[in-house]
Amino acid sequence: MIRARITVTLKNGVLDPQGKAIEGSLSALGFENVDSVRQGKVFDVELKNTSKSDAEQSLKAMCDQLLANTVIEDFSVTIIQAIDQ
Amino acid sequence: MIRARITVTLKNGVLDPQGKAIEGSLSALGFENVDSVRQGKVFDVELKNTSKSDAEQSLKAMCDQLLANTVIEDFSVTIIQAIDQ
Amino acid sequence: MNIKNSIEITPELVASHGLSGDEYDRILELTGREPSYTELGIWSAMWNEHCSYKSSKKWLKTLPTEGPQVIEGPGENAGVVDIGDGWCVVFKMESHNHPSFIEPYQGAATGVGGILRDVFTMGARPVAAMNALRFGDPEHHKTRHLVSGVVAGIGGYGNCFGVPTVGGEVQFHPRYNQNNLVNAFAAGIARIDGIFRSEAKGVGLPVVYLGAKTGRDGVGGATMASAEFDENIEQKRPTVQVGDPFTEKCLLEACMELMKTGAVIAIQDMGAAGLTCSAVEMGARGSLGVELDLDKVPVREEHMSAYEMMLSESQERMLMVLRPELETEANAIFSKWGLDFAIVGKTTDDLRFRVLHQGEEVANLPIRELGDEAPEYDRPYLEPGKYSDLNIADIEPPKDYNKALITMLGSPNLASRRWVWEQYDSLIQANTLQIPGGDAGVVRVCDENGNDTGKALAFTSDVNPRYCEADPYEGGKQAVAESYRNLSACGATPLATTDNLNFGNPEKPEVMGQFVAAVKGIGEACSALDMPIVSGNVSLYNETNGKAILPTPTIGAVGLIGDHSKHCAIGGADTGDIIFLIGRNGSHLGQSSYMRECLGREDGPPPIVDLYAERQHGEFVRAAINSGYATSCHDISDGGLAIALAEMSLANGLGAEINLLTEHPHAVLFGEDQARYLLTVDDEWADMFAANSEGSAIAFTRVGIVGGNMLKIGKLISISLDELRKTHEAWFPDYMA
Amino acid sequence: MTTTIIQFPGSNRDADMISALTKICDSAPQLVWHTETEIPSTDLIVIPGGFSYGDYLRSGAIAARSPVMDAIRNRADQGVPVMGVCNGFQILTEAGLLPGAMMRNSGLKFVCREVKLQVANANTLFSTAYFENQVIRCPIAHHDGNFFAEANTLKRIEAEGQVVFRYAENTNPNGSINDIAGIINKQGNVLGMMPHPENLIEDFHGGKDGRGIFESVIGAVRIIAA
Ligand SMILES: Nc1ncnc2c1ncn2[C@@H]1O[C@H](COP(=O)(O)OP(=O)(O)O)[C@@H](O)[C@H]1O
Ligand SMILES: [Mg+2]
Repeated sequence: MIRARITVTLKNGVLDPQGKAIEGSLSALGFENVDSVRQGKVFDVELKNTSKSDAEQSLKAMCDQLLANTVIEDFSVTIIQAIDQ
Repeated sequence: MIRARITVTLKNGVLDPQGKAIEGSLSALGFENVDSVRQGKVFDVELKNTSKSDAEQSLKAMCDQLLANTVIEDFSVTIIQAIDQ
Repeated sequence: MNIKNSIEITPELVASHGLSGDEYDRILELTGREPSYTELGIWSAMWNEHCSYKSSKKWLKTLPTEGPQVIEGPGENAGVVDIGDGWCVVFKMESHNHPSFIEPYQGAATGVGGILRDVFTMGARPVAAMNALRFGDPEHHKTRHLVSGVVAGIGGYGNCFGVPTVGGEVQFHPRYNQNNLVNAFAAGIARIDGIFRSEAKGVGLPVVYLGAKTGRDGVGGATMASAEFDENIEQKRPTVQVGDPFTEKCLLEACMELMKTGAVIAIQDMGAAGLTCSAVEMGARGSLGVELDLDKVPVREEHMSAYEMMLSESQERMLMVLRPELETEANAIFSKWGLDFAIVGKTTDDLRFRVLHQGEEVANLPIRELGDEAPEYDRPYLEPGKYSDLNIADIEPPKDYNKALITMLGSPNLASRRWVWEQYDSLIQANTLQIPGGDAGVVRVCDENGNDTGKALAFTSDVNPRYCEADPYEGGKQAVAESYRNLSACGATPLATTDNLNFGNPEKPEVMGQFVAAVKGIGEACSALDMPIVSGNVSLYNETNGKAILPTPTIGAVGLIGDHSKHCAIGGADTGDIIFLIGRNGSHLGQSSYMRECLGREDGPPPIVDLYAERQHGEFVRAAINSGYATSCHDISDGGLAIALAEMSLANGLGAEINLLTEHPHAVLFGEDQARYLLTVDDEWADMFAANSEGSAIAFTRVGIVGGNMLKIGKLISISLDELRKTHEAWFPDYMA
Repeated sequence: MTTTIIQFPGSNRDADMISALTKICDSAPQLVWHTETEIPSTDLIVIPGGFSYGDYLRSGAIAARSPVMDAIRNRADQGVPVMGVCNGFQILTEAGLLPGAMMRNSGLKFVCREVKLQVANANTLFSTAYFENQVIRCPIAHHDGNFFAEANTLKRIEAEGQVVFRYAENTNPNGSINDIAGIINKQGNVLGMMPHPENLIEDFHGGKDGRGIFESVIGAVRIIAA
C-alpha cells in the first residue's frame, strides 16, 4: 500500500482572497509578525496494488486531470509511506 | 524571515464529503487503485522578526485560535525555511 | 528598484496588440510621435473591440433607446429606467464567455462580479441577477466540467455577495463546444435623484482609487512580451482573474455609505482594461484631462510596470472624483470596510491623459481621441439566406404521442433547470415573489428602510439561437417577443431591455450579416413593443477553428408590476379552472423542438413573429391578470402547447384534460407559433372571460379543464403527473451525476 | 421589546432579519458592528445569515474571533436569548457557544430550496409557538450546513433535548447528522439553526411558518418582563 500526500497551491500572482482574509484575522488576533498567508489544499491518498514508481505517475495524472486546476494552481506529490503487500 | 507550512486535516472518524466525492470522481476517471482520499488544507505562512522557536510557538497558537477547528480537525506545523535577518 | 517602462515598438508588437497597420498609423498621427510601450498598451486597450465596439457601433446606433420611461440609455455603466414615485431600476447584461471557457468557476464568478459593479457604481443597490448560459453538446467531453464550474462560479459569487438570482437560461448545442457563453445580468434599485455618473467635473480635483489592490490579473497575452524586458517577472503568469465576492460586498456597502455623504462627484468601476478605461472615460466625458501617479496605486505584487498597472483587470476596484473637503470622511468609510482608498491623481484642464511612474512620464496622450477617434468599421456583410417553408404533410407525426412528449420533456434543452437554480440563492433580501422555474423572476421593490412600495419588478432573459441561425432577423424579433411574453405572463408591463449580442468573427461577411439582421429584428421588435434598449454588450469572435457559435443575441428584459398583489404565476390554478389558449392553434414546426428531439432535424424557417399580435395578446393577458381573472398563466414557447401544458400542470400540481379536435395534431401540440399563452380562469368566470376575449377580437380557444393527476390531451396523450415530473426533473441531475 | 442584530463584514441576510424583526416586534432592531466590545441592553441578540469574511477559511470562523463575540458571550451568560441563523449558527459553533461543527453539504453544492422541519423540542424559548413534532415549512440557503458532532456530544445533546429542529420527510438537504437543523445550548438561551425563518413570515413569502420562532421569544420576553 502507498500513502501519498498531494499539495495544491495557488500560483504566484493569483489572487488569494482566503489567504488575505486570514492574514487580516491573524493580525487582529495579535499575531503581529505575520507577513503573508497563502492557502492551499492537501489530499491524502491511499493506493493499493501498486509500485512506488507507478504510484508517482498515477498521482501526477490525478492532479493534472482532477485535483489541481493547472490554470491557476501548482501541485506537488510526496510519497509518505510505501508498504509492501 | 521564517517560512512555514501548516497542514490542517480532518480528524479520523470525521466524515469527509469532499474526499469521498473525489474518490468517486477518480475511480470514474479510471484510477482504480485509489483506496481512500481525505482532503485537508495547507497554509503557507511567512513570519518576520522572529526566531525559529518563537515562530513555532506562535504558529501553534495560530492553529489553536483560528486556523484549525479542533472539534473536527488536527494540525501540524513545519518550518520550511528560516533566514536570518 | 527601477522598473523599465521602455521597449522597442516593432511591427510584431503592434500586431500582438491586435492593432492593424492602418490603426497604428492613425495612432502615430494622434500621438504625434512614436508611442511609448505603455502608451501602445493604452491605445490598444481603448481601441480593441471590447471597449470601442468598432465593428458593431454603426449598427447599435440604429436600436431604439428612448422612451418616456428611459432616464439613462446606453453609454453609462448601466441603463436607468423610471418605475414611478421617484424610483428607478438600473440594469445591464454582460458576457464573460472566453474567461469562463478557460477557467469556468472564476470566469463565471468574475462575470457576475463585473455586472454587479456596473449596477452599484451608479448608486443602485443590486436586487436581482440572472444568467444566460450556452454550452456545447452534452456528449462533448468538456461540457459537464464547464456546466459544473460555471454554475458553481455564478452561485459562489452571487450568493456570497447577497443578490437573489431569479432567472436565466441554459441551453446545449454542439456549436458551443469550443465557445460556451456566459451572459450575466444584474439589476438594482435607486432613487432617481440618487443616480451617479462617470462624468468628471471640476479641475484639480482628486482622483481616488477604491477597493481591492492591483495585481497582474488578466494582463493579456500581449504582455507576455513584457517578460522579455524584465527578468523579475515570472514567466508563466496566469491571465485568469480570481473573484473575491467578499471584497465586492464590502465595496458595495462602502460605496453606498460614501454616496450618501455627498463626496462623490463622478464614479466609474474598473472593468476591462481597468485603470485605463475608467480614467479615460471619466475625463473624456467631462471634457477634462486626467493625471495619474502610479506610485500611489495600491498593488499586491512587486515590481509592477506601468504597462501592467494600466492594463490590469484585477477585480473589485473603482475610480472616483472626490469632493476634496470630504476626503477624511470618505477615507474613514473605506477603512471601516477594510478597503483601499488612495488618491492616485487629479483632474486637469488640458484634455491630456498623463501617467507618471517612478518620476517618469510614461504616457501623455490626447484623452478625447483615445475614445472618440477609435476606429469605426462598416464591415461588409452578406444578407443571410432563408429556408423555404416546410409543408406540414412532410413532417412526420409521432407514432406515439406520449412517447414524443416524454422524449421532449426529458431532453437536455427542455428538462427542468432546477439542478442549476437551486445552487443560487433566489430568496435573499426577502423580496422574491417568483423564483426560477416560471416565466419570469419577480422581486418586490422596497425603500431604503425595507418598507414595501407595493411595486414589483419582473425579469427574464431570452433568445432561441436556432431560430437566429435559421433567420437572424426573425430570431432577433422572437427573442424580444418571448421576453415580452414572459413578463406579460406574470402580469408585468414590459419596461425596457438590455441585450448581449454574442456572435462569431465580424470580419466574415456571413457572420456580420447575421449580426446586422439580428440587430434589425431586435430594433423593430423593441420599437413595436415599447421596450427600448437601455444598455447592452457585444461579444464577437466567438469562434474556434473557423467555426462560429450560433448567433445568440440574448435579451434581458424588465417589467413593472404596479401592485404586486396582482401578479400571476405559472402555478396556482385550482381543480375545475378552465384553461384558455390565447392566440391561434399551433401550425409551425420549422426549427421546432419536436423536429429536433423527435425527428433529429434542424431545418425549416423559424416561426414568424407578428409584432402586432404580440402586443395585442400581451395587453389582453395583462389586463386579464390585472382584473383578477387569471388563476395562472404561462407563455407558449419551445416545445409548443403540449410542453407548456405539461409545465403548467407540474407547477399547479394538478393534471388537466384537454379536448383536441383537429387535423395535424402534431403541429397543434408541438408547433411553436408565436404570440400565444395559456391562461386559467375560475369556471365561474370562464364565460365572462370568453365574452371579453371575443369582444377584444383576440384569437382564443377554451382548450380544457384543470384537475386530476393525469395530463390528458384528446385521445393522443395520457400521462400521469408523477411520470411527467420524474421525466422533467431527471435529466439534469442524472447528467451531472 | 428591544432586539439587536450583530453585523459583520459580509453579513448579507442582515437586511432580511432587520425587516423580519421590525415587522414582528413593531420596532427596528439596534445594529451592532463586529468591532464593538459592548452590546447595549437588549431582549434578544440575533446573528444573521450571510458570508461573514466571505466564509473564507471556514464558515463563520473569522467572525467567531471578532471583538463583539466576548460581549455576546457575556450577554448569553446573563441569560439573554441569542439566536444565530445560517451563518449565525456557524459562527456560534465556531465560537464554542454551541457544540458541534458545520461541514460542507454532503452534495458539495450550495442549496437553496424549501425543506420541512420537525419541531423536535417545542419547549424552548424559541419554539413554544409550535407544538411538539409539528412539521413546518422553511427555506434554506447554504453551502456548509452539514452539522457534525462526535458521538459523545451527539448523545448528550440528544439526551438533553437540545435538538430543536430536524429536517423532516426526507428533506435533509445537507447530510446533517441525525437530520439536525437547529440546536440550543444547555442553558436553553442560545439557538442556532441553518434554515431561514426570516424568509417565511409574510403572505408575500407564500407562508408564515417562520414567525413562530420569533413569536416564541417575544412571548417569553413578555413573561419575563411581567
Ligand atoms: N441559468 C439559470 N439560472 C436561473 N434560472 C434559470 C436558469 N436557466 C433557466 N432558469 C429558469 O428556468 C425556467 C425555465 O427556463 P426557460 O425554459 O428558458 O424559460 P422560458 O421558456 O419561460 O424563457 C425559467 O424560470 C428560468 O428563469
Ligand atoms: Mg416562458
